[in-house]
Amino acid sequence: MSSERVSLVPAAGGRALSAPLMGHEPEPTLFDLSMTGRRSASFRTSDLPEWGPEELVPPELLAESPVALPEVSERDLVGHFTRLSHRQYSVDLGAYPLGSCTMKYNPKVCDEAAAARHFAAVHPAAPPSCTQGWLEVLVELEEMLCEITGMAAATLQPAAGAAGELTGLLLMRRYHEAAGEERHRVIIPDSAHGTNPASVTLGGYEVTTVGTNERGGVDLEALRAVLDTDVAGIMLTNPNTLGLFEEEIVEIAAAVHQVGGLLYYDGANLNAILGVVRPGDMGFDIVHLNLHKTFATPHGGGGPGAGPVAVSERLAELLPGPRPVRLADGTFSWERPSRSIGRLHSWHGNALVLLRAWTYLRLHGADGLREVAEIAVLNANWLKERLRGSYDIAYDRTVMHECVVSAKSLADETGLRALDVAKRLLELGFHAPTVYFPLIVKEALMIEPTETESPQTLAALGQALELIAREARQEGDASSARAAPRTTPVRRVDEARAARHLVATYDQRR
Amino acid sequence: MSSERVSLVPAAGGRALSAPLMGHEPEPTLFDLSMTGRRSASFRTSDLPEWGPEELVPPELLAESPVALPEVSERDLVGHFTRLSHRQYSVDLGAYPLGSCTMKYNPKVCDEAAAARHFAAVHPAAPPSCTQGWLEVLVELEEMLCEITGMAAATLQPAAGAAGELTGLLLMRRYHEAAGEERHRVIIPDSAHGTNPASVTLGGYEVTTVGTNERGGVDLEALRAVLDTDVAGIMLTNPNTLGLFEEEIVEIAAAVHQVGGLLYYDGANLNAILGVVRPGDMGFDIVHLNLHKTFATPHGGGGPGAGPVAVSERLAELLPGPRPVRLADGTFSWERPSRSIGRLHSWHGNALVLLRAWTYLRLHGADGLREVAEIAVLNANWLKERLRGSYDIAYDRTVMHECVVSAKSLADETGLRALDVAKRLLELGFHAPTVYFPLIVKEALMIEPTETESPQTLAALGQALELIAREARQEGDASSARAAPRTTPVRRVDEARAARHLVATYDQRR
Amino acid sequence: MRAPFVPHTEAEVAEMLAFLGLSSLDDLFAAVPAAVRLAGGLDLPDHRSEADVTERLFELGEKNKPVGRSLVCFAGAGAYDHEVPAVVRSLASRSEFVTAYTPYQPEVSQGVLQAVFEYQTMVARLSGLEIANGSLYDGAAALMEGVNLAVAATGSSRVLLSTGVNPRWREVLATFSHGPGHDLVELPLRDGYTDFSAAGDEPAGAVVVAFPNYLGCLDDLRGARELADRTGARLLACYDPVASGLLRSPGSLGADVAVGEGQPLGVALSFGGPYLGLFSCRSKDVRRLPGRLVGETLDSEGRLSYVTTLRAREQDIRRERASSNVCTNQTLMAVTAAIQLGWLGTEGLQQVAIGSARAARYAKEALLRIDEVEAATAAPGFREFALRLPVEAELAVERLVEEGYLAGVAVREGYEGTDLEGTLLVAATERRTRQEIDGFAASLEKAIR
Amino acid sequence: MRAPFVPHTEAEVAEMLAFLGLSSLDDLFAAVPAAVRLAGGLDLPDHRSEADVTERLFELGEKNKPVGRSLVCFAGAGAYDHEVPAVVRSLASRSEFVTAYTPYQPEVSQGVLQAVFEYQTMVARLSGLEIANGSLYDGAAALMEGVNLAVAATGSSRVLLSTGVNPRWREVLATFSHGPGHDLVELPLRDGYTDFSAAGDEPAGAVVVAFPNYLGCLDDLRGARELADRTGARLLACYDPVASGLLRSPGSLGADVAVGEGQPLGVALSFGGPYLGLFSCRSKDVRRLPGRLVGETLDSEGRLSYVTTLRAREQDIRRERASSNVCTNQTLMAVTAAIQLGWLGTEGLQQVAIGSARAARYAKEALLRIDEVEAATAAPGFREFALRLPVEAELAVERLVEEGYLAGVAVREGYEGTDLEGTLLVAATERRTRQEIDGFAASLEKAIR
Ligand SMILES: Cc1ncc(COP(=O)(O)O)c(C=O)c1O
Ligand SMILES: Cc1ncc(COP(=O)(O)O)c(C=O)c1O
Repeated sequence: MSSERVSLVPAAGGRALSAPLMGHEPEPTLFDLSMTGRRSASFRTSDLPEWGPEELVPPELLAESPVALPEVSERDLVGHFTRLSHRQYSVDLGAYPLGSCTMKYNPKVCDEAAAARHFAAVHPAAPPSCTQGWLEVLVELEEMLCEITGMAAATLQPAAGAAGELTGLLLMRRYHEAAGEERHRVIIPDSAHGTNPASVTLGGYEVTTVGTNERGGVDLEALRAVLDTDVAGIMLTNPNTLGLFEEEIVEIAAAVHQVGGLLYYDGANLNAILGVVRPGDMGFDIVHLNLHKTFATPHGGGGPGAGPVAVSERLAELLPGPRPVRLADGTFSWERPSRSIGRLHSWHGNALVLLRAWTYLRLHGADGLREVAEIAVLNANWLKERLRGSYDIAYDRTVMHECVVSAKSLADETGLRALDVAKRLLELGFHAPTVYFPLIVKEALMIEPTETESPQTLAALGQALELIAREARQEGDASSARAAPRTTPVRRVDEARAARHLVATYDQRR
Repeated sequence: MSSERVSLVPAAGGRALSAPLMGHEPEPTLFDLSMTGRRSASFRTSDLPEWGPEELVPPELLAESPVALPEVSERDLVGHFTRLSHRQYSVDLGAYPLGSCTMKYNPKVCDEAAAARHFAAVHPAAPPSCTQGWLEVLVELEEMLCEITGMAAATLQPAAGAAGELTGLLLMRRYHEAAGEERHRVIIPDSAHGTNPASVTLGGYEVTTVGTNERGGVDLEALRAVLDTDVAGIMLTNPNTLGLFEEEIVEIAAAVHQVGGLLYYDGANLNAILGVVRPGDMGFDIVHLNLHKTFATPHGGGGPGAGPVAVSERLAELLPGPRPVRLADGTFSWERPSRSIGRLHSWHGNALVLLRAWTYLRLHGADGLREVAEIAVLNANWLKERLRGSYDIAYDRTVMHECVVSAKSLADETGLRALDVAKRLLELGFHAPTVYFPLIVKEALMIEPTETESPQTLAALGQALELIAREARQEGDASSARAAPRTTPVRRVDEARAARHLVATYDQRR
Repeated sequence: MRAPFVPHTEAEVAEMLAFLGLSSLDDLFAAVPAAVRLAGGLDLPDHRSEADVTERLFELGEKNKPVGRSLVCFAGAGAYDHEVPAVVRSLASRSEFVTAYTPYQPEVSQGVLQAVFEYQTMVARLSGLEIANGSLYDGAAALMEGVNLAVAATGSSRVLLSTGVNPRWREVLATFSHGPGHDLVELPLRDGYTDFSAAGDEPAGAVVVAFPNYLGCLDDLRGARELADRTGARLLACYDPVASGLLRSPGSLGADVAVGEGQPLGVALSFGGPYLGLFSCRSKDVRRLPGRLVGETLDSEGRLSYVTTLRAREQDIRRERASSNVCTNQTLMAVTAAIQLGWLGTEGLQQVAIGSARAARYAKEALLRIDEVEAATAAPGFREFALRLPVEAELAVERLVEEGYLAGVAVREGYEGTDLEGTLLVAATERRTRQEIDGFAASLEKAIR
Repeated sequence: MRAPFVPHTEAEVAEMLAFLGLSSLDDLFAAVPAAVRLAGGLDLPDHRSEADVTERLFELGEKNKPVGRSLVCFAGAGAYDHEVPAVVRSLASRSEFVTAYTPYQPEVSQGVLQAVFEYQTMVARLSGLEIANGSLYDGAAALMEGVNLAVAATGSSRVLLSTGVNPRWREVLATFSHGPGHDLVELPLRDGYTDFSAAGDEPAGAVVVAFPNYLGCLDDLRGARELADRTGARLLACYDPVASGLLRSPGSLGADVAVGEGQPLGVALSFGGPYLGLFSCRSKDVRRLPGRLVGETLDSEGRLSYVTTLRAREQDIRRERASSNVCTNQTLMAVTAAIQLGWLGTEGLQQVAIGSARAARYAKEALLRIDEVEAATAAPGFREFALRLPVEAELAVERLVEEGYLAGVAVREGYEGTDLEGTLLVAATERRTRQEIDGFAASLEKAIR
């Protein structure tokens, strides 16, 4: 095929060669498609005086030249972004077993809820008389989240899990300060997600890392050894990032509480235990939830999410504010907790994401949520067993919502690494699992099928993963996976080059 | 790549190998993805008595077994149709220069208009007190279409162009009958679209075909030769399917009118003359419009469209009814024309398509519509000139909104046929033009760029078409085009086999 | 430029004209005789911004009363308020489906082709016949094409038409029949059943009966089959695809051709369109099938593929001898129906059918408890029934709009002079709740007092 | 099953359990200590159908008053009613963008990666700086991250913060600063300009000024630059991306870091979120950049490709030494902004900026003609201004809601005890018409009488 020759053609908005349906050429940027003087935009007829720029602002502040933006027709705009969308994998195209990310199906009814004018066109500063419906949604969501976590009160402000973590650490700090204590350290297990240590630093604390025992849980002895009254608290994910439930959680909680520390629950993995066990009942004091994971609000290519933080009674008055509240007369308003740490969002949090989660929760109810956990765990365990023999099983226990397997033996035997497995899997029609995390498992493949994938999909995924290992081991065809992916719009990209020759804008090209 | 082996995997809803982003396997059918007992549907809580089937209808009429439908999860439903959508070319992905089809860009604002609850959730039998907004839209649309065509009144009922044609022929019949005349023949040029002769038959008339002269117009002498009082009328497309304006339209009209015949205007090509010349002013009596062409309502993969029919004063009282009308007090209602031929649609026509056209017309206005025609014609002429030398130009005149070129010399010289050119063009990132139509041009390539494609896209399209011809002629590489398309999800399909071994449902497989 | 979707800059237009050796855009239209050219332009307002037009649309929309919480829908008569979930709207509005045209290039149209193939399979199953086409305009158009097929297949243009068939469809058929000169013989209804006694034994092309019929009654398809056998006619059943979730299919009851309105399969009420004409027939008639048909085949590498087939029937090839004139059909609605049926599944369709029948029974019982309200037909029904009221049906409808109910549809057109004229046709779907029905009954009682 | 999106049939669950050698689903949770297990299930209602939940949502939605024809929006304060066309909603809601996650597998994520690359380019241009990241949560988060960068870059945690900065952002900054112990020094406003005299010459990490500021005034960025130079601080400008269509960019006025709220770039009002934190800086600070950054590279066949880059800054690699803790950001909003900016183009952005400034000027003049209404600041503004009213601002807002106007936002939080407290902040965008503004002025006049 003479694609070389054809790429001489000037960038043309109506040429679809970058759409995988048609071919494999790069998509021009919107800047390449731009033509001076072209336009899409139009505006309301305002009938206002047509004052010129100098009549509107002091001349010395006027831009010397206009900001150059792409000038394209609406047609070319649509062509460009539609083609880009065809260059993007997504849950709606197929399974996305990315461990720790809970890439479950995002119900379409939530999209409609979030698009409805009566929610989406409400100004965040409108007085409560204009926002009773919104406030009721937020209050109900908070109540449901508290029931699910076994907590007393919550803030819906944090915009994602990491923001929730920071909120939790600031609450921890304020709590200890109020008790007249200065504590400097927060404990995290070595299996923790990277946001945990990063948040600890932002919260003004130092990280103390504690190891993992042979069953994949927190090493209780090691934990006890580092616990003292300088410890502000511990951050745990339970089930942890190995997909394992902390069997000694009651003992851990007791030990931390004994030195006056608080337990922080990273709720990224809450999907596994919905309706089965609640962080509050396990002894946690602060919980953040990833609504974009457990409650199916879509990940948006990397966001937005929402990371509400729920706390036990003793921390409730410290929560950020203003908080939506239900008044005695059944109406709704805003209220600041009496000893609030302040505020964590420009407004009230990622409201439309919260609305999606409310919808999801109403659809599921108590019985549906419990089943979500059961099937998520069932799927992960089935897949783990299916992969036995093909991959190493990191910790051979019943897993929760995800399983971590390792390509270590495979790599030793055939040279095929976890990354190669991931890339080959793309060719076989699946998104790859998370690789090389958690850091404590060599050649980790962290697979989270979620409850919305069917047994047939699991079987296909299991077969694909097995095939990759078998190709390498029995058929000596590791090169096939090392060359993968070959069916995607681009092949393996050179990550090192991107960092070495940084080109992060069109204007930095050449 | 070992896709063979992998296709052993049972059909799995979460496997994306059929999405061109990932690979090139066929997509399983929804029936393959089905699993007995799976379900997506849920319904309102009605609190009604749970009467069983036998309590509701006579037992002998009860189905013996339920209709087997695919049983899939919402997630698999979404996966399946999203993947199918990635296997589908569309205007939104790139240029679609399909001659005679006017595949222009379909504005997104029209999608929102058609989705709005206040239009989409209105019952067609609701009384006028509930539908004043709808009636106003329909009346305004009719008025605008009459102004654009130079006609007196219109019906919005016909659901597509062909339905409009049939309506027009039935009007023609009723008109002559009312005059006490029985006429049996309708004249159409040999360049006419297939729906024209087919509609003539349905209308109970016989087709008389008239030839095309050397300038691509109706052969006036030949026309005169077949005109007599047995002729009910003539159906013309102007510009015709060669993309050429009938220069002798005034003479043609006079000749047909002289024998008492009516002139029917097939408005599929109206895009070329918006605001330039009106069918009514050219002497036409009946006009159908393809709103899905000229007025940018999207084609929907083959429909729905809308084919309103406008007529001159003398035919107005014959129009189908009921028609939306503006009353003296400014409100709106329905009214049947006094001598109406009857009805052509279950309700009022493809209402949401009509609403889209209303929106398009309001956005454009008189000045915008005229420009649409100008630029559509400019684009077609530019492209025609660009292709000179690579392809034969069927009739070397200024064309209107489309140009018909021919691969005849190319085929003679290199063996490369119009179909091969079409398939190769897919590889180069464009939808193919219409091929082998109009029938009177050998190896026809009928190219309609429309006004919404930019000069850059035209240049790229021109270059691609030229490249194909050059490859074959200069580089002797006709085989390349004959093997095309090679980059698409499937390669050339065996059309003959489909007809020979008819499998038109899943149940007819094997 | 002033046309909102024309990309060309003035400079580009000038350059293109120069390339063509023209000095103005007007020169492009030199072939248009000066005498007929439009002087002064169209008498329409000039272009407006999207925001302005949207504003106006909003204003017009507010002059409509959509069904929903503030206008609970008991109207049917061929257009039903069934559940349509967000997922159907979401998938059916994907722009690849919306902005494609007829799959003339199958290699880049497998998406629409496969969706239509799946649709055909589902419609074939719903109708109990072997073949279904890829859609027609609406129920009326499907009826018209069905009669055409029957006439062509039998050589007889005598059409025995039950007045239980939707009166607007009958009118479309009559309007059309004037062209080819079909001879329509209407068979009256008795107690909701077609009276076949008037039909006689003369040879006929088609017997047309609706099951359920316009009044909601389960008409006598077996009797119709006997008549068809007697007269050598094809039996055409106008059916309701939702009813197939509960009732025997038209095919299993003897129909040769089944036509129907597909709106209940996921299509919004839409003020009557775009809807979806369902068309199925037996294999023996496939070469007379109107409209597009998708079939399975292989590509040059042996991959399973889809393509439109038996194209030789169609107008672009066979021209005046085509089986139909249809070109643009309602593909997007067919895709929508396939998605909706996939969402419903076997059990979901049953639930819709049973839920509708329950709501209709409950509503009928509730309304018949009102003084002076009577049932207009005796035959058993499905999800719709006609009532005789002590006031004009149209007046009752108007009054109930004020109360928040769309009470139904007045029976008039097509039943002039019969005992059905002036009755109120009430429909209930699985979306109607006990509370809504009770409220409706209470309001109707007040309204007719 | 009862969970609406779980595909498993009972039979499949049984089979899977058998494969695992388990006898019940409960067995999967054997590792959970019995003592803490939830007995009796969650105290929540059971699952409901989509239709039921939608009904409830509709009911709740009707308790809100969205801005539009019946509530004309003059509120701003960080959230603006700018034109967003259908095409932006249509493209930004494509499910490939919506349901993807962070592009960890670049080979199948070129769509999001390229869109973010284009977004970064546009934000860099709007801010007049070289580098922009792929988004942060919102304006407040961007400010917080900007201060962190400045403190890390300079080694000084003293932050000189203009009270012209959005008071809610200041509060977020203060809340956060309590953790790492940044020392915030607030600089008061005089006549709408920041008074730098209180800042002193001590070394500082950051000078933070808003341009335009919360009161809509065009604050003195040059003065701020001088202060930053004097104190060795990074200059952080809180800017408004729409203003860049008319005004000089923060970069050209000397800012080292520009942070802003991206909502005006195509994001719906959304009751405050999800919005979009804009973040740009100079190349020298790129290794301290918070959040994701997309860069260009080549694939193994030399094809231009995109990938997230300088990943070594990020939490998943650098953990407690990361430049920020951010992981999930607001990518979809960044994609939305790229589409909106593509729709606007150079000229469109100018029209938005000028149109807004015109509406603001016209509105300000109209409102100031009302007796006892006074301007609260003297400095020139852009599209927003504060008014002193003879009644409580909150009361005026409530009364005007009844008249169909969202009159603005009361200034209170963050201005307690200043002469700005209790003023009404009024914003006007290019969407406001003369008729709306005249109506608003007339209603306000009545309301404060
Ligand atoms: C275990 C864990 N904790 C925390 C986070 C951070 O959440 P977010 O990405 O919403 O900031 C994640 C997200 O990947 C996670 O997997
Ligand atoms: C010239 C011409 N006439 C008539 C038609 C028929 O219109 P429709 O497809 O809407 O029935 C077409 C459509 O392709 C056409 O191109």
